[in-house]
Parts: sequence; C-alpha cells; structure tokens
Amino acid sequence: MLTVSMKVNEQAVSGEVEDRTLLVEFLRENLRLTGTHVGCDTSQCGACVVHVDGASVKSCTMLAVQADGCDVTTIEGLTNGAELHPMQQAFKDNHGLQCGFCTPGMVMSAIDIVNRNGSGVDEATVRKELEGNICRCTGYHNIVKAVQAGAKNMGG
Amino acid sequence: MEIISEQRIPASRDEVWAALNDTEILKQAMPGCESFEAIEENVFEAKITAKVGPVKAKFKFNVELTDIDAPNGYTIKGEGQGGVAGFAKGSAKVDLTEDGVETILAYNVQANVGGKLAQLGARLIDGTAKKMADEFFGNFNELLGGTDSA
Amino acid sequence: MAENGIGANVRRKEDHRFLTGKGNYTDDLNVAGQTHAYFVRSPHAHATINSVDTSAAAAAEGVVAVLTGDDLAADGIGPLICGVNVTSDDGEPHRAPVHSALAQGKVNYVGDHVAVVIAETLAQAKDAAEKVEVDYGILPAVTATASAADEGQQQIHDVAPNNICYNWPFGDKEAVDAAFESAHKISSLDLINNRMVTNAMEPRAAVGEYNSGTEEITLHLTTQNPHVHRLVMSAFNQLAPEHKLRVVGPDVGGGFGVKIFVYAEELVVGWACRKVNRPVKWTSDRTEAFLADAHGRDHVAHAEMALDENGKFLAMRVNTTANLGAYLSTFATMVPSYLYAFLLAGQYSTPLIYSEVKAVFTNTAPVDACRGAGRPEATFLLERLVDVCAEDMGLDPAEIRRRNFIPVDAFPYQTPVVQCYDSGDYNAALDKALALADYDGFAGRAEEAKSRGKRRGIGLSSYVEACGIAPSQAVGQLGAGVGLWESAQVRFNPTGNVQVFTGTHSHGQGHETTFAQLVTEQLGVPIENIEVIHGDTAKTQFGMGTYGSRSLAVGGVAIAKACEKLIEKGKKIAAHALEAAEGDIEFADGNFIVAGTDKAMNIAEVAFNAYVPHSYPEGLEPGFDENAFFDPMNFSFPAGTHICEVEVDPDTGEVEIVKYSAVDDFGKLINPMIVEGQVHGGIVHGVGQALLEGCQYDTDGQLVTASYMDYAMPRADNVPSFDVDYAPTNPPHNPLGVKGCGEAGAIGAPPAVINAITNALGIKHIDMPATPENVWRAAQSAG
Amino acid sequence: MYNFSYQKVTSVDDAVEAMQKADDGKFVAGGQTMLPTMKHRLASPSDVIDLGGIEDLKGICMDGDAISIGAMTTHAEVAASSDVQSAIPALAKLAGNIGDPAVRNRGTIGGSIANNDPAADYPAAVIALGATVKTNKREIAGDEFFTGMFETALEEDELITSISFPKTEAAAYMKFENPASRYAIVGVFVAKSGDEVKVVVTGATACEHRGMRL
Repeated sequence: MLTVSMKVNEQAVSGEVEDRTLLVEFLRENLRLTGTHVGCDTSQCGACVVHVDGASVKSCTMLAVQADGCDVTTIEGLTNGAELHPMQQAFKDNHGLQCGFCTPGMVMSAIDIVNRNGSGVDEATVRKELEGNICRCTGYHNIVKAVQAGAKNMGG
Repeated sequence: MEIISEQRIPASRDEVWAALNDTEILKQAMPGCESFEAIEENVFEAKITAKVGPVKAKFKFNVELTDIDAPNGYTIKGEGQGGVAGFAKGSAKVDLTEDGVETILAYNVQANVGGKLAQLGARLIDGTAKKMADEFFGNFNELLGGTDSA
Repeated sequence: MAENGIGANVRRKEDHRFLTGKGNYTDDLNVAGQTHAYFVRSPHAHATINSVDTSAAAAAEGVVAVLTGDDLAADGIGPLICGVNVTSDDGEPHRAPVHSALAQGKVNYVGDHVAVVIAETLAQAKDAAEKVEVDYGILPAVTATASAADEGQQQIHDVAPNNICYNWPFGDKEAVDAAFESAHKISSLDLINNRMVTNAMEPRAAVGEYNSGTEEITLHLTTQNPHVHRLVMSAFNQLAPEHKLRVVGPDVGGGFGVKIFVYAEELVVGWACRKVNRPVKWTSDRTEAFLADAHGRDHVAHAEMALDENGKFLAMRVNTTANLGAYLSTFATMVPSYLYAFLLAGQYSTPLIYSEVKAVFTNTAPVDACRGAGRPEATFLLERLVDVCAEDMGLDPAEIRRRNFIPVDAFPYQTPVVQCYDSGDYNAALDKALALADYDGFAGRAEEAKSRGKRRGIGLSSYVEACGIAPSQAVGQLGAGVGLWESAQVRFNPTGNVQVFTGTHSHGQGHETTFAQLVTEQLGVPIENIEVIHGDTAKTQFGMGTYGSRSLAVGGVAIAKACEKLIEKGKKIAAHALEAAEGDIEFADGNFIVAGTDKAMNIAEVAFNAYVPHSYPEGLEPGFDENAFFDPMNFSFPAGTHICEVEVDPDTGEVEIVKYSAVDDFGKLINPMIVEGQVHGGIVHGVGQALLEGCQYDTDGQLVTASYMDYAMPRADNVPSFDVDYAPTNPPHNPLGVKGCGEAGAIGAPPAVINAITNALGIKHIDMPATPENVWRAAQSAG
Repeated sequence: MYNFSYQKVTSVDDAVEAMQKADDGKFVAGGQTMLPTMKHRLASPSDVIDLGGIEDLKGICMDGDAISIGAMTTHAEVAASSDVQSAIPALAKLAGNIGDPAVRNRGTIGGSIANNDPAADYPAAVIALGATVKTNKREIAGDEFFTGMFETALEEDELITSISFPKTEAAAYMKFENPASRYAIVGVFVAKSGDEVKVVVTGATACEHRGMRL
C-alpha cells in the first residue's frame, strides 16, 4: 500500500491505495466523490474526465499515485453552493443532459475546451473536441449548444 | 485469417523434413517459446509467451502434427489456452518442394483467437498472426542456414 | 395555462443533482460489509461443460463463495423467463429453452454465465475467477442469422429443432399472392437490419442486501421497471416472496430497453446475498456489457410490393428471419412479431399485407428490445422498399408517399395488420418537413456539391410507430403474459406540498419535471412544491415501468386521473369547511370556490384541513391522497417525416450528414424542450445504426466488437445540429392528448439516412452500417 | 489489473536501474495504451517504472536546424508549441489529432514511438521527416528505429530521451480514422526536403510503416 496526498477540489486529502489503484477509484471509493463515473474500460467514453493540474484527463487511465501532489478538480468541485458554475448552468438552461451519467465528464471536458479555445469557440471546434466523450441520450445537439453558451458565460 | 507465403531454404528436402520433425528446432523457431516437449508421438506441449505491443500473455499449447506425408509436408496444428487473455488456435499446412539443391517451403496458415483477445484486439489479430507465422518460418529458415525470405 | 404547466419549457428539476455530481446511480452505492461479485463467463460460443472445479478459487484469498448452476438449482432458483407467447405455425407455443442464470451443463454464447465468485474485494474476485477450472467440450457454433435454420446446421437446443423458436405467418397469403399476380409492377428488396449493442452509458449494476432478521432482500438495480423485476424474480425465479423482496432503481444512467430485462447477474446477486448473508455488489464493465447485455435488431428480410400503374400500393409481402440469440430474453419473442409485423403498414393504405417471421436461435447474446424495438425494423424495411418503388415507377419519393398515405379523414384507421391508428395527418408532416428541408432547393445544392467532387443525396422516411405500450386488452389477445396499464398516487402532505408516486421510472427522460408540470397544471400547486417519486417497490404501488414511450401516454394519464380524484375529494372537504353544498364548489387555478361568492380555500388549505379533520361528517374520509390506474384502450401512434441530406465523398466513402429535418406528431407536448431532446437523441441513435454501429461475431461466435475500440458509437463530430418541428394531431382515446416521443428518432432516422445515401450514389440499396468502406465499394461499383 | 510495484523515478539512470532490478519491468510514459491493457489483465508487469517524474525528458527546444522534443512531452504540448507550429506545422497538427483532448494531456511522444502501434501517427512523421531518436544509449535514425509491428530497435533497458526533427520545407499529414477507435486506418505523412520528397504510410498494412522516396 502507498500513501498518496493531493488536493482535491481545493481540499488537501490523503489516503492509502494499492499501487494499481486508479485515480477514479481513489476519487469514488476512498473519497466517495461519486460524481466521476466509469462508463468504459478502454479510455474512450469520457465519463471519468477530471482536471489534474488544470488539464482534462481520463481518471480511469491514470493511477492514483500518479496524481500524488497534484491539484485535482472533479465535478463536485465546480461549485460548493446553490449557484452553479457557468458551464453547469448552461447545461441546465440548454437541456444538455438527460440521464446525467456522461454529464460530469462532459462538463469537465467542456470547461477544458473553453479554457483552451476561448469564449467564442465555434460549433465545429466543440464537436471535434468532444470526441473523447460519448453520450447516448442527447444526440449532442443540446450539449454543443450548452458548451457554446457556457463558453460565453465563462468569458464574462 | 489465412496467411500464404513461402521460404526458400538452402538445404535438401530431406534435411528440411528432418528439421520439421526436430523438436529442438521447432522450439527455437517458435517466437516466445519457453518449452516444447513431446507428449506422445507427433503430439507436443508448448509453453509460449506471446508479446504483441503492450499485451503479454502466456499460452499453453497442444501441438499436433497431422497429414504427415514424408518428406513432402504435414500440417502442424496448435490449440492454446492463454488464461484470462483467452485462447488461440491455428494450423499451418507445410509443403516442401525440391528446387535444385534448395527447398521451397510453402505454408498456408489459418489462425483464430477467442476470448478477450478477440473481444479487444480485433484490429490486431490479422497482423499478429501474420507476424508470428512469418517469424516462425523465417527463424526456421535461419536455423537451417538460410535467410528469412518470406 | 399554469405557470410551469403544460407546454412550458421548464428547466429540469433533476438537473441540479446530475450537474453537481450528486446523482445516485447503483454503482455509487456502497453498503457496510459488502462483498463483490465477478462472473466466470464462457470464452466459447457453444460448448458442453464437462466439469467445473471451483476448489482452487474457493481457497483463494478473500473469497467468500464460488457458486455454480448446481448451487442455483439446489436452492430452487428458477430459470430466466420470456414473458410473451408467440404461437408458431404448427399451433404450438414458441420454443423456449431453459435459461438458467448460471449455466447447467452447456454454454451457448461467449459471455454466458458459468459461475460467480464472491469475494471481499473486486480484485480478489477477479483473481479467484481465473482459478475456476472449466472443462469445455467445444461444439460448432451457429452465428449467421440467415442460415441458422438451414438443414444440417449444428443444433443448439433440443427443444428447438432446426434452431427455430417460431415460424409466425400473419395475413391473408392467398389474397396477397393474388394481388401480386395481377400487379402492374412488383418492387422488391433484400435487406439486413444490423445488430446493435444498446450501450446505455451507465453499465448494468446490482447491489443486494439480505436482512436475516426480517428475511427481506433489498436489491438495488439498474432497472427501467423495478416492479417487473420484483414480480418476475418472485413469481418465476422463486427468489423471495414479493413482500420480502424490495427492488430499488435509483438514478438510472440511460436504458433504451437494455435495462428492462431480468438478467442472470441481477438475479444471482439477489440470490447470493442471502446465500452468503452479506451484501453483494456487481457492476458490469463495458466489455461485459458488450458480451451479455441483450442486443438489438438483427434481421434478414426480403420484401416485395405490388403496385398499380399509378404507383398505388396493392399488397406487400415480407419474409423475415430474426435472430433471437442463444436464449430468450424477457420480451424477445414479441419484438420481431407483434412490435414488427403489426407496423408494416406504416403510413400507407396498403390494403393487403402478408408477413412471415422465422425467429431463430444462434450462439450469440440474447436479442431483445432496443430503442424502438420492432418498429425501427419495420420502418427501415418499408421506407427503403418505398424508395425502391419510387425508383421503379419513376416517381419522386415524396410523391409516391403522398399517393399512398392514409388520408387525414380516414382516422381512426384500421390497417390490415391488427393496428387501428388513432389519429394522424401524414401529409401535413410531410409538407412541413419538405419545407424545413428545402426539398425544392435540393437539385441546386446537389449541382453545387458535384462541382466540388461530392455527391449529395436526400432521403425521406415517413414512419409510424405504436407506443404507449400497451393496452392490456389488445396485448392480452396477442398472447402477452401481462397487460401494461400504469399506476399513480398523488399525495398531499398536510403542509400542502405534493408527492407524486408513479409506476414508471425515468432513466433520463425527465419525469420528475414533466409529471410535476402535469400536476401543477391540474392542481395549481407551485412546481417547486411537487416531488415525483419512482423506482422503489417499497415506496410506490405496483407499476409497469418505462419503455415503449409509455410513461407519459399511460403513466401521465394515471397521474391526471389521481389528480381528478383529488379535486373531487377536495370539493367535498371545501364544501364542509366552507359550509356550502358540494355541488356549489368549483375548482380553478388551485382554489376551491363557492360559486358566485368570494368564499374560497386554496388546495393547500384543503390538504391541511383533510389531515386535521375536525367534525367531518359521516362518509367524508380524512386524508388527501389518491391513487389511480390507467389502462389505455389502444396504443398511441406517433408519426412523422424525417428528411436527411448527405454529402458523400466518392473517393473515401465518407458520408457527412449536412442537414437533418424532423417533423413529428407526438400529440400535445407537455415540455417541448424535453421532447426536442428526446428527438435529438433518437435521431443520433438511428444515425448510429445507419452509419456506424454494427455488432460483429466471427464464424466461431467470438464477439469481435466488444469495446468502443471496435464498436463505433456516434460522437459529437459525426452528426450536425438538427431542425425539429411538429405537426400534431389529437389522439382521441388519450385523455392528455399525448402520444410518446422517446423512440421516434431511432425509428425515423435509419431509412432517412440510407435513402439519402442510395439517392446520392444512384444505387438501389446499401446495408447498414454504411461505413466508408461499404459506401466506397458501392460508389465504385455504381461508377 | 494485477498488482505491481510502482516505481517513480526522477532520472534516466534511476529508471534504467529500476528496470534492471525488476523481474519483469515496464516503463510507463503517459500510460494511455499501457494502463487499459493492464486493466484488462492482458499485461502483468511486476514493476511499473513511471517516467513522468523525469524532468530531463520533458520540453521542446530548437536545436540549430532541428527541433528537439523530449520523450515525455505530451501530445497536447507538442500541438500547442509555437516552436513546433512554426518549424514543422504538420507535426503540431498531427499531435493535435491523436486520441482526444484528455488523452493528449497524458499521452507522450516517447511512449507512442516506443510502442510503435502499426496504426499510430507519430512513427510516420519520424520516418518521413528523417528524425533522429535519441536514447540513453545512442542515437537511432528514424528509418532504422521501427523494426516491425510493435517492435523497435530499443533494448529492454533502453529508453527514448528525445526525438530530434530536422526542419523541413514542407510537410503534411492526413489520416483516415477508424470510426470507433479513431486510430488511423491509413495515415500518410509527406515531407519535402530539397529535392527529396518522402511519403510514409501508417495503418494500411496493420503491420508496419511503409515509406518511400519520390
């Protein structure tokens, strides 16, 4: 067993993990942050996307120990009150979610897209950049709208 | 998956035929082979570690020589269990033809995998089967003093 | 209209928890003392089990138990069942092989369940599973649908000679044959409806707990229908008496049919938690989901249409082979029969239809309902055939549809295949769709594309589906084991807020919002004071669950009926409290008013009064809590026209959907925002089937598309944004005037996409999925 | 995943030493191929030697007429590098189309090249651009580095430290993606340098990268 320490959603946390423990397992099982989901086992669906040191990663394809000392943000860390993060709000306003299972990963990827592409990101870029996130419910139409609206909201 | 190819071997057909029935040579030719032991006549047990990129799986193969037609050729058949990785089975029909002092070894390989390897490695199955077959017969050629000519 | 009532685009009540990571899915649940289950699955498609040696696994670290089919049988756990009977042409019921949750003596597909390992941790369970020694006697596998019933094929089940589950002819063959004899033209088509893996994003999961003190099992499941799970597991699997079995479906991460069925894993978890007297958790990984979730579709069909000289359809003849997989899943028999053949009339007035369906067993995963279930198969066949007819007759695809549409004044319309359509205006939807798609401007766009080396095509699909599943009387006559009414309970708390209990269960459709809109509209209670509760057999009364676009059309009506009862009771209470005659009380906008006076009570005050029943007269019961059941008289029949425009690159075979227009008739829309989302999702499910998704077994029965590496799911960059509009009609038998919208897109889209591709390339047909390779080959051969 | 011993190293020497000591060790760079394989239990190294902590292996710098990219530089960093964008824009574009954004944030150029997946993108660029693969032991010409499907000239305890790409006059990379995995079904890298035009194809044979000079 190893001890890992990191900052998750601005809180310092540490825990005992096996060498093989994945970051997503540490988040879900050790920290009980169950908003980060596991939807596949080949790193494609994106339900597990979190931010590590500000960059989106698939937490099912990273060891917990590899995040030792890092700054991790999960869906739970975007807001700590009733007020939603602008991207979360945009998903709600634009009906960018249905069953909600892919949603945390979608929102984390969306914020990453805006961070890299700015508040005026166009539809084609959003669609291309969402290739690592699969949704079966929405047909993406409203997710794309939500990301663009969220981008504007984030841009101020 | 079917692979058809041939090797030109600088040895007589009888020599090649003898080598095809020499467990030590078969063992050395087989990529990743750790042991190759006769269980009964023309039946062997082979332990092979197959390594394809990130995948590394240990297989226990039952190998059988059939359709024996000395010194013209035979069919070598194998079925292997790779534990959690699944299983593999394949056969190679080998035909020897004299060509002057040399021998043409023609092979026709059929290979299949099952279990996780089939479920997850579909895009790599054909390439891997071809690679393993060509390596085996290329190595075999080299063990007889030739160069891989597939 | 009440604020946030019917017709309002209310933002969803459930979204806050989903958006903040506070959803509560089955795998999110951990129970103190829980163990983990992992299944030993067959790597072979077809084999006898000569022996199973569990001793090494049982002795492995952390292992609590290793259980096999023998243990299951010893405990009297019954086999998995199929709930719908289809009578075969020999007059006998369909052939139903025994389907044990853990195999007994034989495995019949890759992924079939051989044993389960229960251990302290999942890793230990997986480690031990590798130590279970199974001696298989490998048998040849049957995988191809078309040849499964051929002479000399390997036999899979003794009870099913020639691997046939049923032969099911329907219609007047002689009359149809006669119509073909005298037809002006016969158009025909051979096609395949590709096999799909449903792929809800949340994999299936189960957490079972047993309380030895109360002898009660609580089973948390990824389920679309908790009561159906409880009923089947209790009545047919003998897991526990119904009152000692609680099934909870918490938040469910997508269903699309795949979470309707009672599967081996869920039943085994329920049984094992009692056997080991510890909580047991199982979560499918994605590869297991590919192997062992019920798959969808998989038809091979030949279709023919007889036409007169004006392009009117005289008769249709269809021959279909449907692959049901290795065993019968819960509703498998119904999908290629009642949900398929009875929709073959589509939107057309074809007077004669004859259909033969041969349902076959193969060594593949069981096949059952997947979004649309049967209707996409019928629609794809019919709408492709209609395009072939148009080509054969030299008619525009829109024109041939128009000539054959059931006219608006013919409703209710009795088709030759059982169904009686409720309402529809198919021309209205077509006209609106043609305008939305700028159909008239297509030729110009095609020319412009040609100048860039691309080929444009436009494809129509005019579908009709039957949903609001299912009227008990109708399906009972067909052989369904159960009718599918729905229940609701609307309960006021004393302080005036409302809890709505429904037997349906949301897995993404937004019931918590839509149903609250119904209640706020009817009772005038602010929407934030209304909570919808579902998915727990301990909380809600018996209900049938969610599938077949039934929740609003059936469950919603039950809620409305319960609300009506509350209003009636409220009048009695208000009359008592306001010292007026009951007949003088009127109800409007949440207020009970004594007619012609300013004396009034709002409904919250009535609720409080009902729970503080001072001096109630005899016959007036306290409490403000009503339940209702609704069993519709008929299905509802959403319909519409979808138009897809594609651009094909003949050099690469790549297909780009450049425009997609959908005009649907769903009756009245309660929350248009949610409805539109359902349409989008359905379209992309259908586009996925048309362009990307194809489940492939090799000839040995190995599943070679068992992950997202090889099974192509539609992603955001595969599709455009959509143009969606409506052409509603009013279904007379539905009190809310609603029809159902969840499956429409998946039904309408596949033929629209394929018709667009055949149009672009000038070819008769291309099978799905129209991958770049297939399209390129077709383009090459078309020249 | 089977358990293993995780080794975090901070220098190339430590990495090599850890590998030599390990029973059946495996270097892991970004882990985007290795970890999924291990999750499926299709690989079971005794030791996972994580190169992520070796600062020397990261970064991009101009080195005369070449651009040198550290082995542990992520695809995202290559794609976003203004140096790469100006020196060899096709390479930046190639990197920006590997996997998806989250994968590009973890996956590295060294890991991709060492793995030599027959459908990977980078090997085509390495060969076509005449890059040099620098290891802890030697320098290997791009042409000679890739020896077969998933096989390279690397020895067991040898690891890539950087890849040096000479500037090129003109280059472009196009790929036709598998709709599911988004790996290249076929990818073609074309590079022009003086009178020589090199074309390298990835994917197509499912076996190795084929190059030719025009």
